[in-house]
Amino acid sequence: MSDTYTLYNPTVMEHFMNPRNMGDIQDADGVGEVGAAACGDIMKISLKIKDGKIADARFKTFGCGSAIASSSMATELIKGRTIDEAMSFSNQEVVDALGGLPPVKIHCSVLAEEALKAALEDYVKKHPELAGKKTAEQAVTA
Amino acid sequence: MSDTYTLYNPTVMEHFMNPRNMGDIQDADGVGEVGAAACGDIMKISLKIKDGKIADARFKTFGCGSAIASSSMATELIKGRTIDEAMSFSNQEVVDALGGLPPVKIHCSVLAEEALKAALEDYVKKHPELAGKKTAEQAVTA
Amino acid sequence: MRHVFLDHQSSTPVLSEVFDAMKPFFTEAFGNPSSLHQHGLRVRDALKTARQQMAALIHAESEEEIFFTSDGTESANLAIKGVAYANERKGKHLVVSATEHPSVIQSVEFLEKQGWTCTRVKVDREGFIDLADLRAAITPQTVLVALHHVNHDIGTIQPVREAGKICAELGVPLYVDCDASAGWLPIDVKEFGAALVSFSPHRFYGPKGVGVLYRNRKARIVSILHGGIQEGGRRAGTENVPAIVGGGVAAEIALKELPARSAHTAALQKRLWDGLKTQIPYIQLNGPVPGPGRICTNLNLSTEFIEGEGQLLLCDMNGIAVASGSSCVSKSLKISHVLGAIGLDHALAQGNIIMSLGKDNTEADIDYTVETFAKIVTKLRGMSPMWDEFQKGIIDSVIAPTGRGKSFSQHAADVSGKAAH
Amino acid sequence: MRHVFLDHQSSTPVLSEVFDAMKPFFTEAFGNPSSLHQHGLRVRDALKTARQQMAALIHAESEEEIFFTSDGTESANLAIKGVAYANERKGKHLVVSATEHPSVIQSVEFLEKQGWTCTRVKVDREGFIDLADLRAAITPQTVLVALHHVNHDIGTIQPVREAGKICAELGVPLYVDCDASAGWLPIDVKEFGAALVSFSPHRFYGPKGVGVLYRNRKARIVSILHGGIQEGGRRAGTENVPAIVGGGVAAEIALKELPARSAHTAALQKRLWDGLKTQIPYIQLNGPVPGPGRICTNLNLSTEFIEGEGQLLLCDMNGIAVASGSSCVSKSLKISHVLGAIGLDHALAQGNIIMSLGKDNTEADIDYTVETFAKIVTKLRGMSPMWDEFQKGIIDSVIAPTGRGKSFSQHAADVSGKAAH
Ligand SMILES: Cc1ncc(COP(=O)(O)O)c(C=O)c1O
Ligand SMILES: Cc1ncc(COP(=O)(O)O)c(C=O)c1O
Repeated sequence: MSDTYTLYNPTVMEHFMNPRNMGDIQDADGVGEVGAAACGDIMKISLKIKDGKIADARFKTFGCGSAIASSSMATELIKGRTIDEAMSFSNQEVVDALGGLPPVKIHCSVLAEEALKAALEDYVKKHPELAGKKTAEQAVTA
Repeated sequence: MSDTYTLYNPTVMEHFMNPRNMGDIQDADGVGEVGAAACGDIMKISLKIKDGKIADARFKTFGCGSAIASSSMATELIKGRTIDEAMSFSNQEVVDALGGLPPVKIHCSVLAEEALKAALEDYVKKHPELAGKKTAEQAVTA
Repeated sequence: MRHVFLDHQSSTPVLSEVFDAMKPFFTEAFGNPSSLHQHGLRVRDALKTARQQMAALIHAESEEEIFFTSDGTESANLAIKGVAYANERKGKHLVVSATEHPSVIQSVEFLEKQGWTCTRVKVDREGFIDLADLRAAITPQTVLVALHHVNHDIGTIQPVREAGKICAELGVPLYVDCDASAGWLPIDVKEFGAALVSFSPHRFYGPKGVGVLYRNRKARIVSILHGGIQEGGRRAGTENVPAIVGGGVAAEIALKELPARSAHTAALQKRLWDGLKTQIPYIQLNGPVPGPGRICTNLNLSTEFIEGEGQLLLCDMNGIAVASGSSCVSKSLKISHVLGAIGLDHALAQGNIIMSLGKDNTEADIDYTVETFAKIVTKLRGMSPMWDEFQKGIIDSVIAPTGRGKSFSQHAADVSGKAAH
Repeated sequence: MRHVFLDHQSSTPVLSEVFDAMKPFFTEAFGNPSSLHQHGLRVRDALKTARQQMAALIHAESEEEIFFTSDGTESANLAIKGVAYANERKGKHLVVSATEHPSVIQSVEFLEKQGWTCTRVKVDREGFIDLADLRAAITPQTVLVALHHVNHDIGTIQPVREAGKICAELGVPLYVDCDASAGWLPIDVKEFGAALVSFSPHRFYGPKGVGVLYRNRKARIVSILHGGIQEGGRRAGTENVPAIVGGGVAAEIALKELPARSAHTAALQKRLWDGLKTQIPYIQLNGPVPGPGRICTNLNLSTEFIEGEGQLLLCDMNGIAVASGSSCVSKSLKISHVLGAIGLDHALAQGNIIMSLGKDNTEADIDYTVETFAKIVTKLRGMSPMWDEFQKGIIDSVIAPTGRGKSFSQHAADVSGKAAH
């Protein structure tokens, strides 16, 4: 057995073995913690927001390899985006960037999306002025 | 594969490969032909009787290896016996002398017994004086 | 003594390429495919390759349509019972041919005890079904039609493509048992219009211990061996990895060598039958004549006035391995149900021998077999009271009747007191 | 990197003696045991020897009580369904323990759909059944009691001898699934009072592709895979000869080496658990403590605040092969039903890892595993929001509760909106 066989593709394995952005942000502007009832995974994302953009994103995850890789990838992808851009972030981006996940593990990427949105909501809650702006904007685009 | 594997034991195989007493007796004193409805085998035994004893016995058999071996062995065993001795011949003798038969093939030895008895009956039928004697004897032993 | 193996339908030796492919999976790569570590993942890859090789042999679209079982029998059981149970609400009627393999027939009989009904389509004297009968047998309650590609006893090639069209038209899935044909005749699941196809690599130089079931995605099936979620939940139990890997390689080689193997065996089949019928009087071929109606590997012979087991044993003692459908040869003392279904006279069924050819048989093998078999027949006829009575004009031949006397079968019934079964 | 295989419960490599014994049966002795010529008869002899070797391993009286199937799953299906169908007229009730293998549980569920009823005897927190419960579960309609010898997840050794006495007293046959114990613990069918016993050689250095079912002559059973009359009519299909032969040799060697293998693994089991519990805080052993109540090969561990798959993957990347009963690891996203049955807190079930020892593991393997596993736990806890919250006093430990906060499970339910299953 010279080759290495892995459950996930090399990108997923790399993000699982060497996760990016692992940790907490001490003075986070928004924190979201969500859980997947399906399998018991828990994911926490903290955000630092500067000038309406995500300046930093960190995660902590209790979950399987693809949950850890998904949080690593999600936090990577989201950095530098505006809040509005981040609000329309979809788990599919994580799946694509990871080069695919096993069907039974797609929910891990959904969890990452949910954790991110929870963190954004937390930020928005602390900044009611944005909520108004958002609603106004939505009214325009609708 | 250096050894030879056989369906039957060496004695059965030997009697199948080199059957004793195969053929017909031209001026037979008794001939019996019987069939086994179970498998379609047919066995024919012809006897030469001299001084109340079986002087010669021959068989012809349409049937499997154990049927041929059973007829070979039965004709061997029966030679030299008196008619009365022959009348109480049992298939078990054939089975024992052959060193055993597979359970599903025991009926072949029964067929040999039946063929022999049919030949004896044929002889007795041609010699009514013996039938009387026999019945009288049976009455004594009974 | 020459050794001639003429029982390729019973099993075949594993090719050296196949054995070499299997070898690492016993010791080095011994993992369980359900395991999530190296050892499991490595064998998972190997199973996928084998699935692709199996799919290729029968021109299936995707390896995901291939399920592994333990043998041809289990595949047949799964096809029949798995479809029956899955479609219970739709209907409880099945259609099979009268000459299916016991694994199909007995599966159906089991279901009949549980409330299903089954129509058995009869066959003609060569073993072919009539397509009109097949069509007529299908009812709105029919959930499956089972028809073998090639008969294991008499080599008849069934009109599966036409059967497939009828099934498609009537909306009933068709299961084609290809155990006796895979590796020897081309198989194309789409051309067959088959929803399910089964086969078994040990019949074409692969190992025992693995069976294959192809299932088209549209066909509903449930598992019959319950437990873990192996094989997409359709077959529980730890996979027999080495056999699956070896079977895959055997399938790949069979696909490549199929034209050569077919041509080779077809030529020998002709030489063998020509030789036998020239050398031996009162011998008959059961099933279709060699050609498009019969598989290139099989000869089913009836030699009159002698019985099959003796022929088989004397062949064996002379180095020739053959099979028989005669009753004396079976543990049940019944003749093969196939010989019964084609209405073969009991006397001829009794004298039955099946010779099946393989890629390694040679012309010299065939010539030795013809010569030896002729001697065996002479020897056994010399022992046979029936041959004697035929010579004396007491009974007649079934194969070449002269009208001069009663038949063997009639005579046999007379001496045994009742008709044989 | 060191390679340590600690998943012997999933499968084991084939011994070289076993492989050597199998080898001729692929190529040279490739016959079908149903054939009546040399090729068939030779392998028949080999099957008989294998049957004797299997019988010896479990102290069965005669090799005629041994049936070959394709694997442990099929043996369990045959034991359950074969007995149920055979005794349908007597009654349609079964008794099993709650922690049987899925092959038993799912077979029972299949029968339940067909009108049978089943009582599942619960187990305590270590996985033991209560004999009084077992007795109470048996009714006059009960036709079979199924109780595994050793649990495949948590290593619990069930009181099968005592269960056998109760079954004998009440006149109900007992089936003991010995898949997780055969080759590692002594098995005596008479001592067990077992009417049926199953096991699978690939668990003790034999090949995959063969399962064994012992059946006492008095127990009525019918076949579940229908077709030919192989295995005395109780299992149709061409026998997997090489695997059967290899399995027999594996059984013979296992019987001889059993005391040494047990002693060796028991010592390593102790060393491993001692090492882990010393090095790692908040780790717990599920199932009985090592000793007479637990098989010598298995450790089922729950490491708090981290999940199982990550542990498994990091072990694998460090050369250590382990298994897990955690939900993330299973395709169904459900935790092992065994962990559910012993009432394991969901958080602990999530962090589940199973290590199973074999004869070739060494003390150095164990020391490397302890050291590596401790690092892995540290790494994963560093990533875990739960570990963080435990450090901060927000949630409490289940393994060593301090009463200072809500549990992990409560917290998980809060953040996910509902309780995990
Ligand atoms: C107790 C028990 N029974 C049955 C089985 C099924 O065995 P197999 O997967 O070999 O069919 C297993 C396998 O893990 C088992 O542990
Ligand atoms: C047409 C057909 N189907 C099914 C089977 C069963 O195959 P196996 O004995 O390998 O299980 C056979 C075997 O002879 C067969 O010829």
